[in-house]
Amino acid sequence: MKPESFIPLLLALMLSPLLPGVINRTKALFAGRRGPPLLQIYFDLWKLLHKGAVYSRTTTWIFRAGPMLGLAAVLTAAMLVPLGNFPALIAFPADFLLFAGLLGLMRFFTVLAALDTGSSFEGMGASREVFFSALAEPALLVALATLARQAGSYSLSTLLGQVAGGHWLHLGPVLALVMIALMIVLLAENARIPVDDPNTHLELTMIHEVMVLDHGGPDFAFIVYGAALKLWLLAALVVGMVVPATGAPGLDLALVMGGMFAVAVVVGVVESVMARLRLAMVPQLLVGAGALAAAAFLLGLK
Amino acid sequence: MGLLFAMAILLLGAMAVLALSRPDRNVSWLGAGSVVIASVLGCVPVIQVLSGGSIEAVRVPWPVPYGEFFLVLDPLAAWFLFPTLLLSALSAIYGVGYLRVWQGRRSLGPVWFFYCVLVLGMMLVLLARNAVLFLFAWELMAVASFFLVTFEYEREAVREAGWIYFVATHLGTAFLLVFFLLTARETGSMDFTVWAEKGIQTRGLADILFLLAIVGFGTKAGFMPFHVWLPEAHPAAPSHVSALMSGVMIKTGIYGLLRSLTFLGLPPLWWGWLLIGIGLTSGVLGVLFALAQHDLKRLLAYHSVENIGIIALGIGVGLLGVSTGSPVLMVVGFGGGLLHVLNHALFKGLLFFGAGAVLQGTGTHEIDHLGGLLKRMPWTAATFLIGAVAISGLPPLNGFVSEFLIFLGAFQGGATLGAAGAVPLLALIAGLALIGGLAAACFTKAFGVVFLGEPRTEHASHTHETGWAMRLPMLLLAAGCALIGLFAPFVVGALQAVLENTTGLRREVVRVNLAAAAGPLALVVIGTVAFLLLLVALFLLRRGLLAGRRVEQGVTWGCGYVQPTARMQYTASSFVQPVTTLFRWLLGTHRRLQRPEGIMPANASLTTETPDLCHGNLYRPGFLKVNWGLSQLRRLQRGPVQLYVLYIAVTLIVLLAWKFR
Amino acid sequence: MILLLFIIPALAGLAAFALRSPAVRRGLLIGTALVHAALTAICWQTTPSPALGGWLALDAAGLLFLSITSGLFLVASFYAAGYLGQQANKHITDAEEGMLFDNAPEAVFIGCLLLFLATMTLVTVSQHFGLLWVAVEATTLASAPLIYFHRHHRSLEATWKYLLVCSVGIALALLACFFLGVAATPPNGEGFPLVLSDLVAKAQQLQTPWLKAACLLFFVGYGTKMGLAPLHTWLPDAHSEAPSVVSALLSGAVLNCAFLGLVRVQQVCVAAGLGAFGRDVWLLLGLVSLVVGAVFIIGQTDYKRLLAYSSVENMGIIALGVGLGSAGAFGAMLHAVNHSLAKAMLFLLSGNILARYQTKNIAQVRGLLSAAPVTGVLWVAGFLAITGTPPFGLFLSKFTILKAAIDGGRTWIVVMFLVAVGVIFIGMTTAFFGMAQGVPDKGASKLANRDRWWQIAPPAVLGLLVLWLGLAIPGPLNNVLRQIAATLGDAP
Amino acid sequence: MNNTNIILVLVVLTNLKLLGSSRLGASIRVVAMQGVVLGLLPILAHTNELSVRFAVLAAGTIALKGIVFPWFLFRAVWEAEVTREVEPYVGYVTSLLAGVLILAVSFWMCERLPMPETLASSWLAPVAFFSIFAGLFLIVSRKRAVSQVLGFLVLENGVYAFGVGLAPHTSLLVEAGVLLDVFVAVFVMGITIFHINREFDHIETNRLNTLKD
Repeated sequence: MKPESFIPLLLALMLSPLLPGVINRTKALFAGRRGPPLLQIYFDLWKLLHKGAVYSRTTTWIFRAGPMLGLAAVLTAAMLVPLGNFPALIAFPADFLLFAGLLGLMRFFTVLAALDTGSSFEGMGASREVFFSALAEPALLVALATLARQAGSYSLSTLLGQVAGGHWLHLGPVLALVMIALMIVLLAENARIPVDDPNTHLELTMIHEVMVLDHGGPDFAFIVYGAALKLWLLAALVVGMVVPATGAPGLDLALVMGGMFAVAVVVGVVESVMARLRLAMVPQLLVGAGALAAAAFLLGLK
Repeated sequence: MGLLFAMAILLLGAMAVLALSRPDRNVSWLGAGSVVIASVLGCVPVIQVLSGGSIEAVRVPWPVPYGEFFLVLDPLAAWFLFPTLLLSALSAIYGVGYLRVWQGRRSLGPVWFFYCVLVLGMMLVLLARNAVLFLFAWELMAVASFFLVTFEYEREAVREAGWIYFVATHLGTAFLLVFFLLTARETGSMDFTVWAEKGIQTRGLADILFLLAIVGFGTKAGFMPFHVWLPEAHPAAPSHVSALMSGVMIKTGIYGLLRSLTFLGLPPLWWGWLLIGIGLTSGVLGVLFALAQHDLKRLLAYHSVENIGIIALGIGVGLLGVSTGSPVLMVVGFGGGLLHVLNHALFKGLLFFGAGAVLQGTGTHEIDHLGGLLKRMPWTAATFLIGAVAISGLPPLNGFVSEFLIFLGAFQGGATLGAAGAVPLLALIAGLALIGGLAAACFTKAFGVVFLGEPRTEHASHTHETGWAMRLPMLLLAAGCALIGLFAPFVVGALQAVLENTTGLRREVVRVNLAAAAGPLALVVIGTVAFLLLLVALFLLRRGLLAGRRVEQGVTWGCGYVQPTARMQYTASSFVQPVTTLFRWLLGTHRRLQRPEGIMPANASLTTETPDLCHGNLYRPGFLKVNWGLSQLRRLQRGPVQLYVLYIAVTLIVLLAWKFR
Repeated sequence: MILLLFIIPALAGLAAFALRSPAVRRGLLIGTALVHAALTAICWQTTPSPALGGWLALDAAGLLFLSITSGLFLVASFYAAGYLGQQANKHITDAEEGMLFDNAPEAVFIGCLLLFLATMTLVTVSQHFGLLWVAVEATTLASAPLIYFHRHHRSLEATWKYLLVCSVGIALALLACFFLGVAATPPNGEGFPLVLSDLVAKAQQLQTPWLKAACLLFFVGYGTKMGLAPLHTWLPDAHSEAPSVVSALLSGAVLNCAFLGLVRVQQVCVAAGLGAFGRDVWLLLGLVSLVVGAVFIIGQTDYKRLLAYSSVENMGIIALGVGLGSAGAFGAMLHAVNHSLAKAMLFLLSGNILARYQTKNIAQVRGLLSAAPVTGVLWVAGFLAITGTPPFGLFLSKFTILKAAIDGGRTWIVVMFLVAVGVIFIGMTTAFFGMAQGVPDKGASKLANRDRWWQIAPPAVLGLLVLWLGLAIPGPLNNVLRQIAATLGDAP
Repeated sequence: MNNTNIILVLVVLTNLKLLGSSRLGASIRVVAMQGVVLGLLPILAHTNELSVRFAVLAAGTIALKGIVFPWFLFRAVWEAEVTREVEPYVGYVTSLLAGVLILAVSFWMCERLPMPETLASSWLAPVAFFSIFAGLFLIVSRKRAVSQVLGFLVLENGVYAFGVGLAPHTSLLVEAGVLLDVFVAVFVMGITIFHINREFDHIETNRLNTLKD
């Protein structure tokens, strides 16, 4: 376990709340507003952690455990994801399966916590969440399968690095397709436009936000932080595909961070220029992502 | 040989239960006791063999044509025997509690008699090495389970279900008859060991035999489209029987398939494709139909179809490995499939137990009538939750481990094989991912609607936790699910013997490849441990933060609506509505909608039901057509005696014309 | 010894006509049955010496069918005694149409029953084809009054059809005997008697054309009596209208007697090198019977007719077995034994059900298991037995026959066999479980007097026998079956 | 042209007559006559080896087929006071033509059988077949129970004629048995007819078909 393999984890823990800030800033820019400060999420977290809590009488321990389980899962997932060519803390063949599994676990309990309130709105959100992520799952794994075949290795830490180095030259189209697929998955998994609108004000149209309506205080802090981490990790996957290893650690780090924020900006741009899709259209988008990844795989067969 | 003792005990137990059976006498403990003792006795040799001990065999002449009482306990059989014995014992204990409500209303002798016979039949099926003995046991198993399914035969639905099950399994056996007899003709023996030695040399015949085995064993296992009996029979049966049937009995079909693969020589590529195709069909359709169900046990039944599909995927990967000569695929594929057999036995048993507890507490299967049970049945809820996480293939429980192996195989094959192997494996990856996601959706629905929120009807509001006889088996199975998750590498190591036995690879090769698969799992376990530690840490953190602050109770935020009622909660049907609408073309869900009318709408209702695809569109019409065709022929027996004498004359003339030259 | 086997029941039967007191008569019935069974048992120990210059002798086949007949009759006689006690001369309202009718005098019934036994015995022991014919025809005549025990128009109709159809058929068999006689007279030399052993010994000298003609006529003749489709037409009517105990004997014993006749013919054919010729006919008739059985069992509304058609089906299976050569013949013989036991059991039970529910309509019989537990359980067991489900004997015999078919590479026969058997299984499942399970209507439970021992014991005994044959086949029986099979397959 | 053939010709003629005759009474008489003729057959057929056996056989045959059965059937008809019509499905002329056809077929069929010279006449087999099929035809084509018994008798006669034709090889016991059986058969049928008549007030078997599927 090399020391630099702690870097991804630490960066994730520290900087992940920054990404939403960047996204919001970008959107504000497009909208011609000043927008919230970059560190807004940190402030929110701080405030929430110092609050008490209100629980519905309907709820049970599931409701209270949900946020903890979710956060624990995503934190564990953070140990599996490399950052650029800084390997992850835990790396082994097909570790992305555990990664996907942990995200699934997080979702599972968030959804249960939502259902625990007995509110029909949260039920609605939960239903959409599980359904869309069920469609996003194949896209993610097929994309990774394509990368694995190209890189000939099955561990995130190695395969992303190898893909980033070299393969782009002779496999440009394939990797482009994979990357688009991953981006769509990222948007869907993190409840961003065009799949979900994080700052709408009508519960009926929300997915992620409506699920956590009843949470408050430290629980909600866990949720917010978990969401930020999740965004960070998926962004790290995308970035890892493109940022090559230069050999100079400092430069690498700079590149990677740049990449991360670039992704955040892209998300922000997308959110500014696109409207949210009709819910009925979302499945087509996600299946489309899967199709792109599969096409990439087949093209890569040669 | 402990297993012989075990069988003897089962037989005695069956007889004793039947002899002592009275409507007013409780024979449950006698029946359950004999099953438990038998299982304990049986487990000893099983574990010995699995841990690389010597293979045991018994040969006694059996005075029936072509028959011989020939039993062998080899690792493959042992691997299937272990869950069988385990779940049989636990279901028996559970049954004692479950059947208590029938005490006095109905003589419990028969149900325990058939329970013992069923267990006996399953043991014989797994041990038999003589075709006649195997078929004998196979049918014994079917008959016993049929009578268990129709335990509540006063209800029309139960009779219908039992009928469908009995016919389906019997027709499946017809294919097995042909399969065995053709093999016997080819090898000139009725002896599995001889079959395995000689193998089928002629290619075409082997293909036919393979298809016969797929249909024959697939009917029992529940491959789409031969699964029709499962969603009927499991809800009809008493829950401990559903658990046993769904948990282990249908696995005898998988066992049979694996066993027959050892007779059929080198498989061509398309066998693997076929199995992967079947696996994907069963998996995806199974979970989709499960999503559309409102009946808890029917939902679980469809999940059995799904999990059988996952097992088939594993076997398919293994077969691809055999035909492409890649030991790693063989080991990981077969290994994943076999491990999933064990895992599914655990969590499906657990879930059916939970469903039974709910049924007994509330008196209904209808998911949409339930809700808020977690407060009233904390134990059941907790164990059911564990089962739900496990069956959704999520870490850190056992379901994840076996699916991990299958995925691993798929990824490695997908990365190394040529198109012929890689493309099906890609389909497998996408399919298995989809299955996992939908399964999670299905069980968030099941657990969420049944155990969380507020009670939707009276059924749910007056209920109670179950007694210990029913609680204990659930706890043990839940523990099992967790332990396999935590000790995955060791469990995988235990596959060593059975994999040598199945793949016929050398010990060393198997060991190396297993180690290659166990390595990642070890790190998975480390991840799991990290996860648990983090969980504890967060728990402490949260407690610390909330300590001494205001923690209030309120009502759920109704988004401004002032008077929420329990009936406004999201129901199971509404929860899955996005899926059912997307797959409407496949599910063919019937909706009966009564729109609210007028300014003061009095009553409005929406009911949906999703009948089985094959049963509704394939089998029933087919049977009706056949029946109609035959009814046309019944004119022959019209009555007048002149006609009958005419038949004689005609027959005479025909025979003379045909044969008299 | 052999003569005793035949004469005792004959005399007892004649005596029964004369006897006055019913009690004595029934005693006589059971006593005779016991004695007959005992004699048969002795025959297993020591093969009796031939009588009438070898016309009467007991070979393996004869012994097998004699034992079936004797055993069934013994069991049935108990049932019959109890049955008659219940039916004792009173007006009976008819189940179907509700009109009153009387039964035939009991003396006639018992007398004919005993004569029936005598004639069947004669069939099993006679080695001379002429005598065999006489005996077979005699069984028809002796059983006709039994079928007409209930004196109402349906049973009358059944009797008439039975008489006419069987007599016509058997008349053809007589011609066949004469043809055999011609075949047995070589153009040059002097002819020899129609005794089986001689025919088999001198089979090579038989004149083929005449033998073939005789063979075909025999098939039509005895086939009618055996109930092979399309000659089976009398069977469902007779079985459904006769008292259940008689139906049991008809299905369990008479059909076998006719079958024995055909077995004799096949033995001669095989000896004469015409084995294949005969087997083709066996196969054809067997398949037709299977199909007819399937056609009429699906959607059958009358459970006694259902059982009757199942007899047609099983006779078809047996015919198939013989048609498949030596290995199949073994299965066929085993199947004959099993089928007799199972079918007799079921018919006796159908008697119980009829007595309780007063209807033969399947749809109107519900909840047997609740209304009459023992009968219900036996009824279900009988169903499992007759459909060839383990652990009952018919599974083994069907399996053996199927194996013979597959080893012979007879693909189409295998397919048709399995399809027909599958259809029949579906039909029977619906019928039987519809009757056994469910909730009994008030009528059945109102007269829910418990079944008497004579209603329970006989079928139970038969059921246990079938079960035993399913778990293990006793050595002596096995030897007998092998001997018969050897005479039916071409010498290798 | 030996005297066996004369008898056989007579048998053929009687059969044809039977096929063509419309009255029950007449038909019964014809059958009776056929019986007597057959009774003579053993004696005439085996003139060279006359023996007591044949005498007995002849006597028995004539007694039964010539006297007892007809008397019996007459009673049946008389008891059932119904029209004396045969009431055929198939018209008389057609029946006659069919008869001729059957005769032709029988002869053609027996071409294939090598006739042993022990057989009294080479016509024996064809005539036997003819009677048999004629009998079957009668049973199938007539409505009355009595006509069916008649048909059965004709069929029986055909078989019997053949049997007697090769008497040396069959034996008295068998023939006795045969006669006995036939006797009982007709007897039982007669009784049944009485009952049918009592139950239904008619003896048209085409109306007894309540038993069917």
